[in-house]
Amino acid sequence: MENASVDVNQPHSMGTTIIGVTYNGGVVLAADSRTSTGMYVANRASDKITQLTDNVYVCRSGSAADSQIVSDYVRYFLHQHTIQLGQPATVKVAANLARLLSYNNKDRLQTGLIVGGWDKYEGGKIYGIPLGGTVLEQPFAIGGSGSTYLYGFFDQAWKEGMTQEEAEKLVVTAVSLAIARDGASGGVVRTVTINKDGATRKFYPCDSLQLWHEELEPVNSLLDVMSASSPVPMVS
Amino acid sequence: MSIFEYNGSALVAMVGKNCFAIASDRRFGVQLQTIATDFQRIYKIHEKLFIGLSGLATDTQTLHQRLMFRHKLYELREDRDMKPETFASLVSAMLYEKRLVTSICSLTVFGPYLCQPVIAGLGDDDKPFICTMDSIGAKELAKDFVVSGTASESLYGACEAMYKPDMGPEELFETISQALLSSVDRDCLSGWGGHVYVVTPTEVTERILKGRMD
Amino acid sequence: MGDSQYSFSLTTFSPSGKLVQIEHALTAVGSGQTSLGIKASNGVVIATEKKLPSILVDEASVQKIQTLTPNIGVVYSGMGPDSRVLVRKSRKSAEQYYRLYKESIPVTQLVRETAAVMQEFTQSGGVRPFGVSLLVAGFDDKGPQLYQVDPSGSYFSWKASAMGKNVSNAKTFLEKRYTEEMELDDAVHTAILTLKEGFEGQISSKNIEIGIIGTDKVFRQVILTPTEIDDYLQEVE
Amino acid sequence: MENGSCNETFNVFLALHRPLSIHSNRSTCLFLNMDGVILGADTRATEGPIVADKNCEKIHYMAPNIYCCGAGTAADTEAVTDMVSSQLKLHRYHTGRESRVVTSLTLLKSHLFSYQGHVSAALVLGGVDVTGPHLHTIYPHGSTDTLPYATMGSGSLAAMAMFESKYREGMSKDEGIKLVAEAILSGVFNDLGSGSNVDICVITKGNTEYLRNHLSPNPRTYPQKGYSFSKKTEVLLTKITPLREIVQVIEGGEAMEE
Repeated sequence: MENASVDVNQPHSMGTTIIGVTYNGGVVLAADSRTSTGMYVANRASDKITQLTDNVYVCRSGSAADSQIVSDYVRYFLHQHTIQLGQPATVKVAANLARLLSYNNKDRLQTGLIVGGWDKYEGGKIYGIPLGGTVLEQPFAIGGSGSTYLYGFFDQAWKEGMTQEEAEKLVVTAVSLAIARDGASGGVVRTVTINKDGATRKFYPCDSLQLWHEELEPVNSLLDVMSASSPVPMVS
Repeated sequence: MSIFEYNGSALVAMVGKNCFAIASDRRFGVQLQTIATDFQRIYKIHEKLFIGLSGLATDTQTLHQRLMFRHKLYELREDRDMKPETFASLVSAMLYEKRLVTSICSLTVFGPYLCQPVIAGLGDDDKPFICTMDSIGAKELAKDFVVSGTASESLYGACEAMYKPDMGPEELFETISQALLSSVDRDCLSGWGGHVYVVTPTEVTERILKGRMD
Repeated sequence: MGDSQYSFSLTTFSPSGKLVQIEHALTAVGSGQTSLGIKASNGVVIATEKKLPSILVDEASVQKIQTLTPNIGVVYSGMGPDSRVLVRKSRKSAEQYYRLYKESIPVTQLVRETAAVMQEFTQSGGVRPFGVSLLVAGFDDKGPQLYQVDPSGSYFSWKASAMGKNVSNAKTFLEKRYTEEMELDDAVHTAILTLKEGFEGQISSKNIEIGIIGTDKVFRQVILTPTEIDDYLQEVE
Repeated sequence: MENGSCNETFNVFLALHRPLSIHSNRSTCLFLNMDGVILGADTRATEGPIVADKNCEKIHYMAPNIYCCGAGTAADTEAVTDMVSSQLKLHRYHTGRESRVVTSLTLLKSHLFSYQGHVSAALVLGGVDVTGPHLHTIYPHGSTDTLPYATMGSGSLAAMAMFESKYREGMSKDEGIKLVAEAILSGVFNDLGSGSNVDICVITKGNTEYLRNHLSPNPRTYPQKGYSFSKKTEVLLTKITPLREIVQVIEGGEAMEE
């Protein structure tokens, strides 16, 4: 096992692209679906958008084990909170719980989260919770290894007061851009849209995504690569 | 050098027809220095149950003492001898106990027993049972033979070639002795004679073998 | 029990040398519902009456006979809540034994462990003895076995025994009916007959519980369907 | 793993423990037409480069309706599955219901997470419960995945290649067994850490079939005649201890006085 690339004993982690954006009336969260151990894709269809309550979801990045346990705890606390309060928890409460866990255990956790949702008091909200346990209320948040490719894109493409359709189109475009450039992101695009009417999950298979510069058409058989016309797959 | 090779050892057990044999070398050394050539590595648990402990001698002796204690306690409490399978599970549980203590603490806590046991016994209906495990108690059951110690690699080879099923006590003794002696001849850290027990439903035969003394 | 405020034992000797708390516990058992067990040549049966405080209680929610391990079952007389504590502890120690030896716990060992817990509660600080007696039925390498364990922590092996409200009548009846050669089927029959002795009201499949273990070494609780118990009762008439 | 791709301390740790590493491909599961799960594993256990056991069992019992394939350090997979199966059993006694796969999953992942990857068990958990068939993978650090087919261990790449090319939704039981066996075989023949036989476990609603050594492509052979040793072993000392006969004491005649 000279090549550490397929060392299955490496921590299972999500080199990831995760995104949360607000639009007028709600939020959209999006993520790719690749989970890797070193260079091996351990799961090509994972779901990194996890439900916390009916109206709050979280996008997970970093160590899979850590992000799962944090979201499990946040979900548990939110359920308790919801019962005690007798009404749905706000997004801010969810983000603050996630922050507390991240902050109090920051030396043991390797996870960055984006909490997003809708509540009747503040409408759609996105909170970014990066590594150390800071919480940032943002109009849009991007995270994971793929996010480096997206900062400029978002500065240019994100607009105040988008419609739901515009927002959904934006995040799918963004994730597909990151998938194209980031080796640790890949697979399909999963989204959830949360607004006053509840949450709607959507799934965009890889063959439905737009092709970017020098990207190849998805093929079912490698033999098809040989007969592809353009762009030229391999120039010898 | 691995701490498992500090004292040197060779252990092997084989199954025959309604009988089994367990054999060890007799050397006790400290690295390359030979200290004693009449070292006892195989211990009797009860008449039809033996355990051989290879690895770091100090740990094998401690483990042996604890095992004798647990077995005596069991005998008093349950008024019966332990079945070989039961004893193997006990050894496995005692070894694994030490695994978790070490792995959670960042401080150096007493680690696992640095030894690899070989267990051989006759169970109910005089069915032979042999098994070995690693230092943290992963049981490995075999139908034919098991080996451990610094000479284990050569023992694997010798036993693979020499073993055949359903041997009688005499043939079993010859096979295990030849396998042991030829293997320890290729291991600097074990040898100096052999110690063989052949156990049948009616008697235990203990033999001291002559081997190379170099 | 350490430094607790209640670190003294509530069970202390009276000047006459008795442990009154234990005697009270036995009284609690004596006023409990009748349970009995019979060891047959090829198995054991344990049975108990299940009288509910009101007809409004759903009888399906009450289980007086419990399984401890696949081959050991138990029934109690006395205080139900106390029995559940013992059942939980016994199951746990049976499971610990199994994890250590990869072999199911012998009946005697489980009884000894359970009795040790009951004894501990007669000597520890801040606790009271259990208000139950147990009948433990099991089948292992040593054959069918029936044990009774009392609040003091003492235990005996029985050929047949009874406890609870009707203990003396039931024991007299069992002494009359018991034979060494009795087989499991006869034992079930005898168990039902014994329960019927001094049973207040009409006996039915809903107000008794039966557990058996035979040579297959699998303890089954309430194996008899209402119709089957009714059949046995029919034979009784 | 032992050869230098990890840091010094970790190397020492391994040398000390000499874990019998089970590196293998254990793989799985197809949500069958008939609503079931199929688990598979090879039967080789290794200790460094040595084959320590040619026919070990890597599909562990969790509950009557749940089984678990284990890769990684043999002692850990065995201990962790045994521990959880005992917890499940006590839980079944208390609830009087069939165990659920998610319960096992949560118990396993929380144990593994609390040891931060030091308990090196990589598991494929499969079973059928009241909510249907389930298949999960659990990594040593405590993360879990839920998939229609999954592989773990050193042979996982070879096995996954088979699944990726041949898996279809809604396969029948026989098709499923065939595919899982093929996936394991690809590990047996192409991965050095996997070998010997194929074990299969098929779990469907209300029924579990454990097919121990379903395939034996590498049967054990023994020499027919064996060796004849020209020179007998030289024995210095022989001691024969006759074992005490187990005498049945038949009571009769004079009774013992008390």
